[in-house]
Amino acid sequence: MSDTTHAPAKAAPHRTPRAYLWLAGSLLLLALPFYLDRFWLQAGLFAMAAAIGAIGLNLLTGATGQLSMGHSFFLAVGAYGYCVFAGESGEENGRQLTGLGLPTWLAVVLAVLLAGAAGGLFSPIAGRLRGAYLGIATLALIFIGQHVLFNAGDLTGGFNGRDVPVLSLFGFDFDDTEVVIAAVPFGSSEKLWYAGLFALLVGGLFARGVLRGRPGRAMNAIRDHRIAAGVMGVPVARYRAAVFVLSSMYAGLAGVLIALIFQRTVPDYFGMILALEYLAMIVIGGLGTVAGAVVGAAFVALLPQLLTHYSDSLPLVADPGSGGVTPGEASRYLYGAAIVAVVLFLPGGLTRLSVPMVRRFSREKS
Amino acid sequence: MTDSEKTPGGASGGAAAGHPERTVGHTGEESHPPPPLTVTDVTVRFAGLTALDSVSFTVEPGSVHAVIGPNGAGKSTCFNVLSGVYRATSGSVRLGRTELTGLAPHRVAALGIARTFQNLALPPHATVADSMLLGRHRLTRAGFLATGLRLPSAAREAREHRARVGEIAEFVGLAGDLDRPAGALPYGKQKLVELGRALCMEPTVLLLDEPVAGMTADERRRTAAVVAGVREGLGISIVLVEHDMGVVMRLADAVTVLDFGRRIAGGTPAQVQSDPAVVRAYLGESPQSAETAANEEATP
Amino acid sequence: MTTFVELLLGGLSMGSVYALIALGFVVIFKATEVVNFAHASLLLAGGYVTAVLHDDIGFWPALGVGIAGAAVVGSAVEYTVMRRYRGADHSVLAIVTIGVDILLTTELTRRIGTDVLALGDPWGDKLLTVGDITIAQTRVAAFVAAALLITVFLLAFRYTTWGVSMRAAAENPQTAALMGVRLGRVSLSAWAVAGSLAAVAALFLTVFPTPGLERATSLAALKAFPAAILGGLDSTTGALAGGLIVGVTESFATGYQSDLTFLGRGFGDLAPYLVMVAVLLIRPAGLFGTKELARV
Amino acid sequence: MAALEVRALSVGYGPVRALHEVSLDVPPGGITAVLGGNGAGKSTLLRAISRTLGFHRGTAGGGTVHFDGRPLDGLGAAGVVAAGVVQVPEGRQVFARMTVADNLRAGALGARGGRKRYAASLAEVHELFPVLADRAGQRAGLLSGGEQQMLALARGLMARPRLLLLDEPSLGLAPLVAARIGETIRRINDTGTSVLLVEQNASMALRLASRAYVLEVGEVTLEGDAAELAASDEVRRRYLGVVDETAAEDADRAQESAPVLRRWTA
Amino acid sequence: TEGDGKGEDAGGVKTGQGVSDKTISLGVLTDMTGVYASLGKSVTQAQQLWADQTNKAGGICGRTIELTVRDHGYDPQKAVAAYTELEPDVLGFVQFIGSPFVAAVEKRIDGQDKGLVLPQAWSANLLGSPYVRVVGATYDIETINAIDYLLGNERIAKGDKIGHVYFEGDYGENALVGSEYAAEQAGLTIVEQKIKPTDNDMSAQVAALKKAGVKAIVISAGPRQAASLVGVAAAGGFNVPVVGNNSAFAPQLLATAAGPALMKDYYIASSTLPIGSDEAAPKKLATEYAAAYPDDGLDNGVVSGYTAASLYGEVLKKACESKDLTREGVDKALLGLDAFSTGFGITHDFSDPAAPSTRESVIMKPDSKVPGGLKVVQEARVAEPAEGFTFGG
Ligand SMILES: Nc1ncnc2c1ncn2[C@@H]1O[C@H](COP(=O)(O)OP(=O)(O)OP(=O)(O)O)[C@@H](O)[C@H]1O
Ligand SMILES: Nc1ncnc2c1ncn2[C@@H]1O[C@H](COP(=O)(O)OP(=O)(O)OP(=O)(O)O)[C@@H](O)[C@H]1O
Ligand SMILES: [Mg+2]
Ligand SMILES: [Mg+2]
Repeated sequence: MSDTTHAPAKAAPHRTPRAYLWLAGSLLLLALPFYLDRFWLQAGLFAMAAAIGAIGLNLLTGATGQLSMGHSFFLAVGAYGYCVFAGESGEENGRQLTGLGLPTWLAVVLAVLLAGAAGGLFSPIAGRLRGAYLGIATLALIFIGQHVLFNAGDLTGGFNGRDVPVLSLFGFDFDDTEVVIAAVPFGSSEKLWYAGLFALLVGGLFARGVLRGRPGRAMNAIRDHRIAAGVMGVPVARYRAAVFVLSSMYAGLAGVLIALIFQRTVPDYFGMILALEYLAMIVIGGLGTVAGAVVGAAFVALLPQLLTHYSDSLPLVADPGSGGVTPGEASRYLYGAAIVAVVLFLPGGLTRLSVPMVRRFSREKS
Repeated sequence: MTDSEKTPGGASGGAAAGHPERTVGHTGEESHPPPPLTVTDVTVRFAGLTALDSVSFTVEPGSVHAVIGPNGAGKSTCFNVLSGVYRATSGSVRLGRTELTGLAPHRVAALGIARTFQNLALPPHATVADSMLLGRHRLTRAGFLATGLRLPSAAREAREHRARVGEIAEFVGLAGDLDRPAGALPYGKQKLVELGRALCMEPTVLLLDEPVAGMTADERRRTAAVVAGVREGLGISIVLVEHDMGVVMRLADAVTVLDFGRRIAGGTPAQVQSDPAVVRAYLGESPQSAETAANEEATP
Repeated sequence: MTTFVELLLGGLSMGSVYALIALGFVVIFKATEVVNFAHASLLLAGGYVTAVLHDDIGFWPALGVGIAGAAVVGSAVEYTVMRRYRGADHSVLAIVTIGVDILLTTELTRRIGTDVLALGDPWGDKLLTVGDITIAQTRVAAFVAAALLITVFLLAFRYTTWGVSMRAAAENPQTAALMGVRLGRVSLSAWAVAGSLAAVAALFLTVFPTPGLERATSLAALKAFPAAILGGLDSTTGALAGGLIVGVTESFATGYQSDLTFLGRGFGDLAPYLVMVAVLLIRPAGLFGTKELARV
Repeated sequence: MAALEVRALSVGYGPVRALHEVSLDVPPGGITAVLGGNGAGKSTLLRAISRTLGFHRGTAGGGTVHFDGRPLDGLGAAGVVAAGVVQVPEGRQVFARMTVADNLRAGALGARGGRKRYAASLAEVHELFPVLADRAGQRAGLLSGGEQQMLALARGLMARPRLLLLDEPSLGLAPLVAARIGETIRRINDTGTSVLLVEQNASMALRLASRAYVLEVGEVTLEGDAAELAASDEVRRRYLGVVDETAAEDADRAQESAPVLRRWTA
Repeated sequence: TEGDGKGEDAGGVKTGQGVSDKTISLGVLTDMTGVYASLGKSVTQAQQLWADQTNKAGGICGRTIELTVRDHGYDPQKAVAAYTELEPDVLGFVQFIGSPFVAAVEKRIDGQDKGLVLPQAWSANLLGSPYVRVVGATYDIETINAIDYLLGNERIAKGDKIGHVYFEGDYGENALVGSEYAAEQAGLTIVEQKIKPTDNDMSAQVAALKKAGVKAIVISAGPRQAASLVGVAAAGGFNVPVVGNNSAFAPQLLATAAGPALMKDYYIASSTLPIGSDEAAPKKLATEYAAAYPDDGLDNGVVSGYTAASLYGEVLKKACESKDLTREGVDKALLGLDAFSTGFGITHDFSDPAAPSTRESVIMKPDSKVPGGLKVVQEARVAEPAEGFTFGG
């Protein structure tokens, strides 16, 4: 977060080339649905959802230093919250399900708020704990979450989850009924793509603003030296709680998006592995920055997909059954190796690739 | 109370800060002086030992009040109580009429009490500018929404306060280092960053814990000048903990001496320095002490 | 009543296995302040070596080799990977161990394949019966082993400089180095020890009443997380206490499941975590862990 | 031949150049003082000798360091300690979460000799700093600043080094104690330990040392016999804080020109 | 090229996704690196074997069968992604492990995709869709049959308590539905013990059931849990019969400490003959599989995998006869299939999507001597409570 310190004027010089990159990037992203097939769009959507969640986690863990291994719990709250708020009560394969049948846009908002509230409820506990202790304590959330998901059947649909009501904004449905745009049939993935992109953009910019502004500095201060932060006038407890709420809200939003992609909530999904993957994202991308979260999310969410997709053509894999390394295993190896390697060769995360030159810039300036 | 007898204006120690009348002018009309800081019968106990034992003293508005004493006498503990890091076992601290005892650190800070730390408390990777901007926290308002939505108000605020940080950095002599991570600075400079960060809080009372430790003689002189300049320019009260008697002599209007948590002496620097108890407990029989030693060197 | 006692004993004995795993976490945490997610795979490694060897060279030698093997794997991980990250943030290191775990687990599960491997232990399914209370001999063995090992470590930490070097290295590597601590060796030894502890734990995790070693065995390592935490991540005694508490909690939560239905069924896995959170609320650094300082 | 020989040592922290072609000697059984302002490179020098630059992302850009004719360049930090060179780092750096007693044990890790030797050293440092004996069970992080400094020093002594590198040992110590530190340094020096002393309390440093060097922005600007240096104007003004007339004037001028901070209004 | 060759081929056979002039490609969504790896491996290899055999025999409808395998390692995201990836290029799926994931994509299958999917799971929740078809009796019915077996052999009687140890999730909970139904029919009481796939030590459960004084135990969990349960019970002198669903056994267990106990008083209910049976079909499969995969053991995964595959083959043949290899054609063909048997002891009827393809179960008993470790103790039959039972009804 070194470049946070330059007055806008100072930052100006190395903004222009970036601006072009941004422009090109966004155009590409907007165009993709016209070229990619559903598989890739879905992969991209998962990545976007992951990115939103990871931004939240990075606010909490990267910037404020509250290690959380329970992020997937808040994703679950978001996902199921949406289903309950938007879904109708009624019979769903042999189960009586409760739903409020609210308009979906409202359900999204409420789901996000609900996740935030969940975070707020946990923050008093979090407030007492530090480091690894907090981390493992948050693990408890996941187990609680799983337990509830499986046992509160009439809300969650139990083990086989429940259908996710189709999102509809201003009468436009994000479902699979095909709309043909520029000779390209738009299914749910294509439509959701833009929704996801929008959510990510807004979420990203917001978090970036927070991190680079006054709250961000306070958060970092809390991470680096709690007592000093207090003495400098930062209400530590309040901030820690606030950040917990905010990050949970991001998780909630990510959860909603994931639910919409899945079209059905799957309890097994919101487990410990997922939580650890989120942690991996922010570490791989870079702790404490939005860019870090996004890059890391893309890496962690897309790599396995790529690997499985091309698993047949991976080096030295044998076809299933013939005893050798199966494609699945091969992709696991590469995934594990990638995590180790990235962190090894890019301490500080993938985003550090660009930062040094930015730094040098600012040096010359001052 | 001996220390309350003398007004900061006429402070003999104030001479070092230069022209008395100007000092008066400052603490006088130009601005209402900060309220006095009164410490009464403060006791702090930790498992097994009493770090402060019913200590009382008053920091007169706009004066420099030195607290000295042997290692482990309770000076930093005293600061920790003043800044709300420790809660006094008994006794009270008041700023004017407001009671400080039991307030959380950030509430104390909100009242305009700033401090530096004896063992540096700077995030090593954050830049100097960031650390100093943190000092502005209590003076700024932009919250999550404002910064997240990039409201113009937040931007304006940021701009103004960066400017002020620049001024303060200039003043303490860190203008060149604003963009460097604090951890990369030499020890002495880090001390200055702490001072700057505290000044960024625009305090009414400034608590300095060993501000010149780890500096060469003329760096000490410069820092002392900075502190004097602060008092002169802002007319705020300063509580100073320092083992360098030279600096204490030069800056302090009044001195309180602690030993084993008890207040064993108080008064003007001159009175204190000649106080046998102080000499026994702290300065040592030999006439020299850190700084005066130098003069003695000069005249063999 | 007998059910109560049986559940209690069962819990204690299972708990002592958790304690062994937790101790593995503790040792590495003491030395590096890293939460080691690769511990599960070390466990698998130790068990695997023992399992494949016991037919040819007999159980005890096989166990010996297994312990050594796991130690070697552990050291290898430290030497080839962890060492490169010295000074990195702890959460970063934790993630690295996740990567390592994925690698090791994949390799081992590939070797184990779909088999369920017996470790050829001498106890089989024999029971120890006192009055009308019965308990598997393997579990008695587990309890004894855990007690022994943990005592050994307590002594080691008290009477050798190993413990001091570890804590120094963990708290402030640079200054530790200035004191002559060989950081490399310290963390290497920690990983080696953790490995061998994992191997022992693996043995008791896979003998009766559990069918044997197979790919999912390593999942049991998760149970040791709450154990290590509620005992105090940097405390040997804590590992023991934590392990036992988790074991007993789990055992009771399962055994009295039908009386606890209002909590929903399958409560057994959750209970330890709830206990952990409760303990942490009262003692934020676990029962025996070192509290963090509040002094400036 | 000198106990410690530093030749043409250059060090940089990434782009920042901290030391340039620095050479200095510590005579066997002698005390050498190094003076210098903030950022002069004193700590860097000691880090280079104790091979702990790596921890600060610093790199030795050339030059050699020999101790008793043995090159230290190849060794790791622990190796240097094993060779008998021990540094007391700047800024205390006690192991905050460990007890005072354990800190002292940690200090003895690098020491040769068994329990007896250990007990002896312990007795010595306790006698030197009684507070450490009283607080043996307290966690170091809770000690007062000065007490921590004493602990840091004591911890260094526990190693019974043959060459002791001190980085501002009197930092934050009460005058009385500071003076005692002086005597202590002389005492251990008498028992045959050579000392390289970085100290801002120049008067004390020069009184103790036989040789002295002045570092400025990474280069040795003055060197020679401690007494001579103590007499030189430059040193007197900048490090001994002696204010003779001219100095006094420009000091005052400094006062005048010293920027005055105006009150903040907003 | 291959894939959406919508239209007709020379022989006037209508084709759609996944069918080209040369090939018919089928998807395999399996788990060979996750919790169901052992099942996934056997099933997949068996189906690979079937494909090879079929192609050697000239393929189907003049086309060779192509299996595209995706290993999702029991990760929901990967599973759904894999389905999305393969769906456009395949005719249907001969295997889809992990019924939560099947459930996750069911909307799409029923909605627009309409490809025939044969999940390797027997949960009644999967019934009802014309495209997702369970091959064999569902867990609930299987459990009813199992309990009926105990009743039939007077191992338990009216008024007894029986324990049911079951997995959290569709498998266990669907089985529980069955046992509760059976209990209510026969005047038994069920003592529930819910467990998770990570629990490997059944001591506590056994202790609890012992305390409750159950006369028999039903286990709807994995092989490990079954072995532990049986082992602990036997060792503790708690001698009650234990019956399990088809997924609650793996031959590897017979080599473990629990082996003897398993062979003593443990029974498995399943909708196929064991691979070790000396009927013609199982024998043939056993030898051929052993030949193809010498270093992999035989288990029931092989049988069910092979059965599913041959069913698909059968359906393709019928679809070919009626000159329609599109997904619709295939689905229609299946609905017309009311008496399908591959010589594994059970005839399946696929005419009613809402009903399981059979209500019969074979009861088997572990035996280390036979390949696959299971021998039949009761031929396929329907317990009469199972006749009337309908899920969710
Ligand atoms: N949190 C604490 N727990 C236990 N003892 C403490 C704590 N804080 C301070 N002490 C003890 O109280 C005494 C006073 O400490 P303090 O830091 O105030 O001394 P000081 O006057 O600042 O000394 P120095 O000049 O060395 O900084 C010391 O002996 C210290 O060990
Ligand atoms: N970790 C670091 N990264 C980058 N630059 C550094 C680092 N440490 C020191 N420096 C730079 O190296 C130079 C020498 O620093 P050093 O700490 O050696 O000075 P010093 O003489 O010890 O000062 P002091 O007396 O204040 O301790 C300074 O310019 C400092 O900014
Ligand atoms: Mg102090
Ligand atoms: Mg220094």
